[in-house]
Amino acid sequence: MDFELIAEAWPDLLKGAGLTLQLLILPLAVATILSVPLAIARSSSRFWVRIGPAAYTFVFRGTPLLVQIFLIYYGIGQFESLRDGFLWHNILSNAYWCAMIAFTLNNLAYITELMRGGIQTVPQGEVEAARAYGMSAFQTYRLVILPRMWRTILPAYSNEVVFSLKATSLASVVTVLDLTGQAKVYYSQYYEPYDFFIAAGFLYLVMVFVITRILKVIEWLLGADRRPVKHRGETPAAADVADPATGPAGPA
Amino acid sequence: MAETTAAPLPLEIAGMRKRFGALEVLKGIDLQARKGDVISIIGSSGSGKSTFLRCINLLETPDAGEVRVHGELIRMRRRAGGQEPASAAQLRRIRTKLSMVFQSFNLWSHMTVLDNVAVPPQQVLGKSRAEAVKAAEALLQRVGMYERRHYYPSQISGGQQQRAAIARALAMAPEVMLFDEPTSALDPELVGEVLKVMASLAEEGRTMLVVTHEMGFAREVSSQVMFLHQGSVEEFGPPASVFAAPKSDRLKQFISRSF
Amino acid sequence: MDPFWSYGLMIAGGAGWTLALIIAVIPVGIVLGLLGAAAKLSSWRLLRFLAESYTTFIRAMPELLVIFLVFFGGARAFNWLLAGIGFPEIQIDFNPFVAGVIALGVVQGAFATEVFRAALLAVPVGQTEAAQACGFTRWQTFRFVTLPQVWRLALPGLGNLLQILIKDTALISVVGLADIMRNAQIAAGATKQPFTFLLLAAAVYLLFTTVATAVMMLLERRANHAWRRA
Amino acid sequence: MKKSLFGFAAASIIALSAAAHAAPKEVRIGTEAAYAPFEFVDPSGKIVGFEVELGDAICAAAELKCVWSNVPFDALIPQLMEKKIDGIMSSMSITEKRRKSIDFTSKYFQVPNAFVAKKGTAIELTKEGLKGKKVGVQSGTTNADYLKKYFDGVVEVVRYQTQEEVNMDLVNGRLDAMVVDSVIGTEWFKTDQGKDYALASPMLKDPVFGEGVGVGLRKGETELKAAFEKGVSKVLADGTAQKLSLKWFGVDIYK
Repeated sequence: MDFELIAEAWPDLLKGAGLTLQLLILPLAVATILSVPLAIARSSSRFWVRIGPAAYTFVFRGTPLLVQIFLIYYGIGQFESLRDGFLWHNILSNAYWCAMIAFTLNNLAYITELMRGGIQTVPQGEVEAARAYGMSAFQTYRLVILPRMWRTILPAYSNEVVFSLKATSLASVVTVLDLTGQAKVYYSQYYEPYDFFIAAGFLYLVMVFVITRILKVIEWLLGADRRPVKHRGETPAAADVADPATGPAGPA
Repeated sequence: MAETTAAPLPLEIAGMRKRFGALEVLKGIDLQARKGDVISIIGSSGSGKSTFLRCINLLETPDAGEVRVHGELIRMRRRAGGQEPASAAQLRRIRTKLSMVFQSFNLWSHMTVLDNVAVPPQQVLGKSRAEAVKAAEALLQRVGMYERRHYYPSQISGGQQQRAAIARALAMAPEVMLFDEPTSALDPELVGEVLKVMASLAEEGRTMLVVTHEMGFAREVSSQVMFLHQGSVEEFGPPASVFAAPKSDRLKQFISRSF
Repeated sequence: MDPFWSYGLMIAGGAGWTLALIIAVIPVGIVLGLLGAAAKLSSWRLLRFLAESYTTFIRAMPELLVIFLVFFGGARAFNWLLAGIGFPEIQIDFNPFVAGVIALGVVQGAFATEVFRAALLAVPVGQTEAAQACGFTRWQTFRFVTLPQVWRLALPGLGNLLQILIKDTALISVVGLADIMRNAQIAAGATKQPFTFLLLAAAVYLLFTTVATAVMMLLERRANHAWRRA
Repeated sequence: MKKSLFGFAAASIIALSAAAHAAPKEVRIGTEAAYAPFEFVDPSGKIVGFEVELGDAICAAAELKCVWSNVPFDALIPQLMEKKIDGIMSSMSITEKRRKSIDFTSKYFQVPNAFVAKKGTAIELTKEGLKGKKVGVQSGTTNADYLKKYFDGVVEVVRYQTQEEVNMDLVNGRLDAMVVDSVIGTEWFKTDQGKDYALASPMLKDPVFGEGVGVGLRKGETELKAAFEKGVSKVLADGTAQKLSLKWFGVDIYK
């Protein structure tokens, strides 16, 4: 490995890594938000409600992301009417935004299925309790189903984030100079395969490490309900220490 | 029993029917609960007693029948193959007056005991957080769960969970409390603590409907006992008469097996 | 011939390469996965460390980067390695296909390691103890008791990996394999109808993944035979 | 047991790939066949084009059996160095930079490069004239080197895997211009896709573009180089090259 070459490329690689993070975070955030209604529709008992999201996830999970990016970047150019429009001039003419759109649509399909699985594992009894206490459907989702779902899917969601990070490298194929794109540019100047690709790989490794750590912390914070009790460091007031068995004294 | 009072009854049920496929589970049941009544619903498994209870607050939709809570009829409308609640808003409002305690507790496992009790009044009845928490703490004290209020359901015993669930039901200040076999999922040594709480509620004059296998509770605490058999009311009356002088053979048989 | 049909045929021809790639990668991934799982569960610390590093690095690297490394740098590394162990005359031709098999095989192997490891751990200890009590040797225990159960437990995970593999093959087009994707790009460039031909490519991939799902379901049903009630 | 399994796996990989090395007389020529009309893939999947026919003629004259394989442009030199291919004929210009890694025969054609843009656009070859323009090039070409050398930080250089992708994006309106082989340009103007485009600058003259296109070879392979030199001079001398130029371009690029 030639460290002088790597040093030369390093600032550009870091710039690429910054772009990679943008390509990860924005699509992930948008897809996660949109996944909630889609997953709820996907788990509906009504055929006509669930068929749309089901078809969507089937197609987007069943085809390579590369095809999706190409369809959005080059494919849409086939429609000349579109090429004169507002959308084209402001968004679609830009490779960066095309990649963003492709990643969002792709993430949306995977996260929707993930959430559907999470929604299905929420115990029926807890949902029933929410209904029995007069909660509306919206309240039931907001207070019971979605928080439960999040706790269930977080480990799988972390995996999805890592997959998504790796998938951002495909942006390089449509001229975006993300981390992989920068490594490729330097490679085609110097024809040194190891230096740039391994340096880029190292940066990906660091990003994966940091992201999984952050998600682990979130998982831990949300997992309080499944951990055995530790002493909570509060001394109950004397009045509270009524013996739980005889506390609410009543005739038996 | 059919005594007329000026004030509307907390709960009135007339002609409730329910079938699952070919099986007719409820064959037209009537029930009137006066204020302070503690009605135990007993019967062998499959007699329809749990279904009856779940039909009252429409967790199951009955095929026919009327439910009135404090005189207000839950409006239903016809739909293909049965009926459905006509107004979701009305149903939600009435459900707040019929708090249910479940066999498997159904505490929300991602909330602390305190939140389980405080969140429904806050969200459904629109109370302020401070008010809801204060009320919840008092109720938890009442059921002996105050010092466990920051625990999560998975961290406490079944008996404690059920007592917390009862506090949750009380927090809605309900007109009638529905208990669906509240002790059946508990280890025998934990049954007592829950029954004790329920007995104290009865003492306070709460109106309660209790589906139960605990014959001791039915005999000593309840004011009325309803014996269901294959979806029909076989006998109804004060425990003294039902248990001491059962009229039907089936009830005699049931009692002999239960004690 | 109408260009739509001739280029359509070309994409269908590319499907042959895609299929060949899938079929060639599967055994590489499974063998690497079994070796990796064995290493992770071995009592030898060095082996555990190596397997751990392998899965950590590869699972964090974008597939595209692995493909670039193998395609652009694999031959040099391999030839150096072979010369080092005394076979300077062997030359490995890293054409896009071979590079694809190695790159995707290494990626699949890393994920398969986790699948097999979890499956091996999920076989109840009582089962092997029972086999040993019957006088089975360790190999017999592995062959007749552990392996059939690992297979059943690993199948759903392997099914997921197959889906990933099918979609990852499209990446090999970037280094020039004339697969579905590459031919679709050629057709797109030559005809001014990129949308049409890329959509066609998407449809072929969807067919592949759907058939793979069906096959895995069939295999799972067969593997679960003994666990179903008659 | 583990050892033998690994041995088996390693052996099968080698068997899978080492086979092609037996016959030495066969010469594997790498080309990037997305560069019509020099080299491209026809619908039947065959690699065809001016340079392919010329290359076949060169090989015939050199008494070599040439086999064409389609390799991404920026992978050609590494593949040659790693012996995956034995020669490059892919409109690759002879430049000082490339000479550091590989060897070349003398040139068998030379085509000047130029900017291409929508008809009626004139590109001023100054920093002011090009400021902020998006210019597409194929990755790893001398066109990319040219832009980097003179207009780094002035134009936005967008690098593509293939020339076809550059063409597509110019039509799609994502680019203001591209820098390309003038013949590629003029041939493309004849197609339906490129009919609204024209050369937008004078022919670019600069050392970065090199000394014309030659056969790229590994350093030190003197025998093979001599054979190719013979082939190149023969097709240039006997008029084959000019004939092919007329056939493919309608003009004689050797004039």
